[in-house]
Amino acid sequence: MSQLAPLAVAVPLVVAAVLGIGHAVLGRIVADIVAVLTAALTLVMTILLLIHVGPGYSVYWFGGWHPRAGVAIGVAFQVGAIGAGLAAFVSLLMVLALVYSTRFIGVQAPRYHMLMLTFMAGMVGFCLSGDLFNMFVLFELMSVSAVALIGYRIQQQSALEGALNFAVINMIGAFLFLIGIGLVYARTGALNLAQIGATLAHAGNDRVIVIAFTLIVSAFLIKAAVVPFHFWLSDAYAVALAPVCLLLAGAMSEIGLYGIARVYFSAFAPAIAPQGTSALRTILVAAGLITALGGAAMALVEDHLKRMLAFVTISFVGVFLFGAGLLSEDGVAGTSIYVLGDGFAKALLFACVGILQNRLGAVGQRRLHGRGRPLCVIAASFFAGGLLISALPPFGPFLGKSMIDDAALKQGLDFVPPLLMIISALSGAAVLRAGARVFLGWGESHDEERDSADEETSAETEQLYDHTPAVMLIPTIALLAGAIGVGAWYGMADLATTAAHTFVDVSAYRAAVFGGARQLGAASSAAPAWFDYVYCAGAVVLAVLIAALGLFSRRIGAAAERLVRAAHVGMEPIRRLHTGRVGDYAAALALGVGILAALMTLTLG
Amino acid sequence: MNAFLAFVLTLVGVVGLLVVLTNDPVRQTVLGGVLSLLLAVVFFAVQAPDVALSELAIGTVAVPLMLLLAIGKIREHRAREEEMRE
Amino acid sequence: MRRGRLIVGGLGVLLVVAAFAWACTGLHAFGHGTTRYGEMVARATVPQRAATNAVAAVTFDFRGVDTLGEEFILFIAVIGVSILLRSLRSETSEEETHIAAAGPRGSEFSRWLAAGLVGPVAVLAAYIVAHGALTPGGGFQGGAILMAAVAAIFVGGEYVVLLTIRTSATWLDIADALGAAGLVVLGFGGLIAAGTFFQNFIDKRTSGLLTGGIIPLANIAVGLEVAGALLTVVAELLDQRLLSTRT
Amino acid sequence: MSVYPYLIAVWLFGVGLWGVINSRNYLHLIMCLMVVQASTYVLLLSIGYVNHGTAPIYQGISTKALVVDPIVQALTLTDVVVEATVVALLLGLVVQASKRFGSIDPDAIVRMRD
Repeated sequence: MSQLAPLAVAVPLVVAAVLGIGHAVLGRIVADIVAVLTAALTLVMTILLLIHVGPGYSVYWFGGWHPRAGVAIGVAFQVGAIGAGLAAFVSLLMVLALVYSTRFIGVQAPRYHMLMLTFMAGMVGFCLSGDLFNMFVLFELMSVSAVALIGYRIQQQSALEGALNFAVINMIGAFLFLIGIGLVYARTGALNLAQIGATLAHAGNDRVIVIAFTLIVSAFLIKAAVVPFHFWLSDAYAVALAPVCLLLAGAMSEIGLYGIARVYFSAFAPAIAPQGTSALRTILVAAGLITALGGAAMALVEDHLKRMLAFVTISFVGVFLFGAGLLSEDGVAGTSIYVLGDGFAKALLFACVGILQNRLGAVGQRRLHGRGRPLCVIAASFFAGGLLISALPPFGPFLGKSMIDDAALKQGLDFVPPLLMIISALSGAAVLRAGARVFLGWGESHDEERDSADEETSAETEQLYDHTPAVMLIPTIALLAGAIGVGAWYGMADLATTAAHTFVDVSAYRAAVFGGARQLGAASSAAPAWFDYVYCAGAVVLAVLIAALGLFSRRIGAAAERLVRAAHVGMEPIRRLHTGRVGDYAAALALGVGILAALMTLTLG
Repeated sequence: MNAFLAFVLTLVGVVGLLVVLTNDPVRQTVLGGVLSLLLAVVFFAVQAPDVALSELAIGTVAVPLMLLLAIGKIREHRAREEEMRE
Repeated sequence: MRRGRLIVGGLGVLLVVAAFAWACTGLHAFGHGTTRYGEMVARATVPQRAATNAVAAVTFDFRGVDTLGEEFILFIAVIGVSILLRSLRSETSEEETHIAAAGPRGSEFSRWLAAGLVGPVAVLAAYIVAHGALTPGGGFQGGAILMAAVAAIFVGGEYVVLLTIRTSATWLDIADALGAAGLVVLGFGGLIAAGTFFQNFIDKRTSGLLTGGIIPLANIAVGLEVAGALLTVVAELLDQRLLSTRT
Repeated sequence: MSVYPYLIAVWLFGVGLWGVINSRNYLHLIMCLMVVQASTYVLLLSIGYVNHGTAPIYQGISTKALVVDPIVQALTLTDVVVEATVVALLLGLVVQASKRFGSIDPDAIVRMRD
C-alpha cells in the first residue's frame, strides 16, 4: 500500500514521457483516452492512499535510504490525510478537466496532455512530499507546466502577457523559496521537514530562521495569490483555457496555502511557537482578511466573466488564509472542508463559463447579456454555483465556513463571522448578478459603460457549438454534485478534524518519521450551531440583495443608483493598480516581501 | 577565505550590476556570459567542480546561444514589420 | 505611473535586501559549513556506492527523486517552448515562402570549422557523461557540452540546419522524451527489483565505468535528456517555421 | 569578512530584482532574472564551503579527507539546469510576442481591458 505514494507521481510522469516518445504517431483520441485513464488511475491511487493513511502518517523513503542515527539522508514522502486528500482532490479535478477538454478544438495532442499530466504530478507530489528541496522541485514542475498551459493560446496578446507575468512573478517566488531553503539548511543542516523541526526544537529561533521562514512563506503566498502578490492571477486566469482554469482555480492557489501550513506545522512551529504564534497569527489573519475583502470587491466591478471569477478565487484564497492562519486544529479542519466545497463550486463556475465561451463566443457580461437564455442546464448550474459560494446551508462551502467561524470565535475574534458573511455575500452577489445578466437578461444591457470589446472574449475553439457536448456537461454536473455532496455528509467534518488533529501535531509527525510511533486518536467536531445557519443564510440573502441592487439600481431609485456609482468610482483606483505590467507587479511583490520580512522580524525575532 | 576568492566574488558583484545596467541585449548577453564564467571560477574555488562545469556549459554556452538566437529572431520580426509599414 | 513603481519597488528591494543581509550576518562564518547530513552522505559514498563522486551519488542516488523531478521540469519546459513557438495553420503558407526566400547562409569556412569541431567535442561529452560517478561531470555537463557541439553545426551553417532539423527535430524530441522516460524507468527498476522506488538495484562494485550501480545509467539518461532538450530549444528558436511541418 | 560571500549573494539578489522592476525590455528582464538566480548559486555554495576542504570527489584523496558539503552542490546543480529551462520558456514567450505584436517592452503594451 505504501508504494502508492511514489506511484501517484511516477505514473503520470512516465505516461507523459511515453506520450512524448510517441508524439509523432499518436492521434488525438489515443492521447485523450490515455490521459484520462492516467488521471483516473492517479485518483484511485490517491484515494487508496488516503484510506491507507487513516489518522496517522505514511512515510516513504525513496531509494530505501532510511534515516541513520536520526539523520534523514534520503528524500521522503510524508503523507498525512490532509495531503493525501488534497492530492486526491487535484486528481479528481484533473480527470474532469481532461474529460471536459476532449472536445476542445485547437488542443495539440499529445503535448497538451503531457503538460496536464506533469502539472498534476507536480501538484500531487507537492502535497505528499516531506522534504523542503523536493517540494521546491515539484513546485517548479507545477509552475513550468502552468506557464505553458496559460500561454497556450498564442494567437492572443493577452495570453502571452498573462503567461509572462505568471512566469516572471512565480520565478521570483521560486528564487525566494530557494534562498529560504539555503538559509534553513545553513542553520539546521537538514532538508527533511521533520528533521528541521527536530533541530529547531533544540536550537530555538533566531533571525536566520525568521527570514528563511518569511521567504518560504512569501513564495507560497505568491503561488496562492494573496494581496499584494495576487496581480498575476487575474491576468493568467482570464486567458487560460477553461479546463486549465478549473485546475488553477480549484486547486493551485490552495496548494500554495497548504505549503504554508505544512512547513509551519511540520518544520517551523517548534522554533516559532508558542511565543510567536499570536504574532504570526495576526499577520496571516490580517493578510487573509484584506485579500478576501479586496478580491470580493474587485469581483463586483469586473465585467469579464473569467476575470470576475479570478477575483472570486482571490477572495476565497484570503478566506482560506484566514482559516489556516488561525494556526489551530479546527481552523485547519474548517479550511480543508471549505477548500473542497468551494473548490468544486469555483471549478463548476469556470466550467460553465467555458461552455458559454464555446457556445456564444464571448465572456463579457454585457456582451452576453440575455444570450444565455436557451442554456437552461448551464444557467441552473451557474446560479447553483453562485448560491453555493455564498455559503448556502447546508451544502459544501457552508460546512467549511461555519467551522472557520467557530474556530475564529474560539480565538476571540468576534468580528469575524459578520465580516466573512459580508465577504461571501459580495462574491456570491458578483456571480449571481453575472448569471442574471447573462442567463435572464436582467438589468441594463448596454449602458454608457465601456464595451468589453477585448480579444479575450473570442471563443477558445475558433468555432462555436450549437449544442453543449456531453463531455463538457457531464464534468460540470459532477462538479455541482461534488460541491453539494461535500457538505451533505457531516461525517466529513469529523474526518477533517481528525486529519487536522494529526496535521498540527508536530511531535506526532516527527515520531512517524523517525520512529517511536504514537497513537493518534480520532477527533470529532461540533455540528454547526444555530448562528452558523443565521450567518450563512444571511450571506445568501445579502448576496441576492446586492446582486439585485446592482441590476436594478435605476429602477430602485436615485439613492441606489448613486450608491452603485460611488462603489464603482471608489473601486476605480484599485482596479487601475492591475496594470498588466510585470514591472509593477514585481515592485508590489518586493514591497510585500519587504513588509512581511519587517513584520516577522519585529514580532518573531 | 583567500584574497583570490574575495577578488573574484567582487568581480561577480560588479559584473552582475553591469548586466542589470546594460540595455543593449547583445552586449548584455556577452556580459551574462562573463558573469557565468566568473561564477564558474568561484565554484572551482569553493571546491565545486561539478557545478562549475555545469555553469560553464549552460551559463556560457547554452543560455547565451539561446539568447542570441532569440535576439536575431526578434530583430527579424522587427525588420519585417518595418518592411510592411513601408 | 512609472515613478510610483520605482518608489514602491525601490523601497521593497531595500527592505528585502536589508532583511536578507541581516539574516546572512547571523549565518555561520564562511568556511565552516560542515553539517552532519553532508558528512554522512560524503562518508557513505565510497563504501556504499563504490562511486567516488559524492555529488553524483547525492544527485542520482541519495536524492535521486529530486533529479527525476528536475529532469521533468526540463522536459516539460521544452514541450512548453514547442507549444509556445508553434505556428498556427493559417500562417503556414506565408512562412513557407519565407523559407524559400532565405536560402543558404553562413560562410563555407565556418561550416567546415563547425563540422570539424563536432567529433572531438562529442567524444569529450561522452567521456564526461560516462565518468560521472567517478570524476567531476556527468549527465548534465556532458549533455550540455554535446548540445554545444551540435549547436555549433546549426549556427555554423544555416543551410545545413534547414536540411538537418527538418528530419532531426522529431528525433530530438524523442531523445528528450527517452531521457526523461529512462530516469523514471530506473526508478521503477528499483521498485521492482529492490522494493523501493529509485532504489539503487544494480550491483555497485563492478569495476570500471559501471561502478555505482544505477548512477552511470542515470547519467546517460540525463545526458540524453539535457542534450535533446537544449537542442530542441535551440532548433525551435533557430527556425520556428520548422514547427509547421511537424504538427 | 567572514560573511562576504553571503553579502555578494544579497547584492546580486538586490540588483537583479531591481533590474526586473525597472526593465523596459523582456530580454533585459530575463537577464536580470538570471542575476537573481546567480545569487542563489553563490549563497548555496558558500553555505557548504569548508576551509581547507577539498571537492567531495574521492579520487586520489583519502576517504577520511576533509571535504566540502556535497548536498548543497547537488542542489545547485539542479538549480543550474532550472536556469536553462526558465530562460528557454521565457524566450519562447517573448519571441512569440515579438512575432505577433512587434514589441518586447513590458510597458509599451496597450492593454485592451473590459
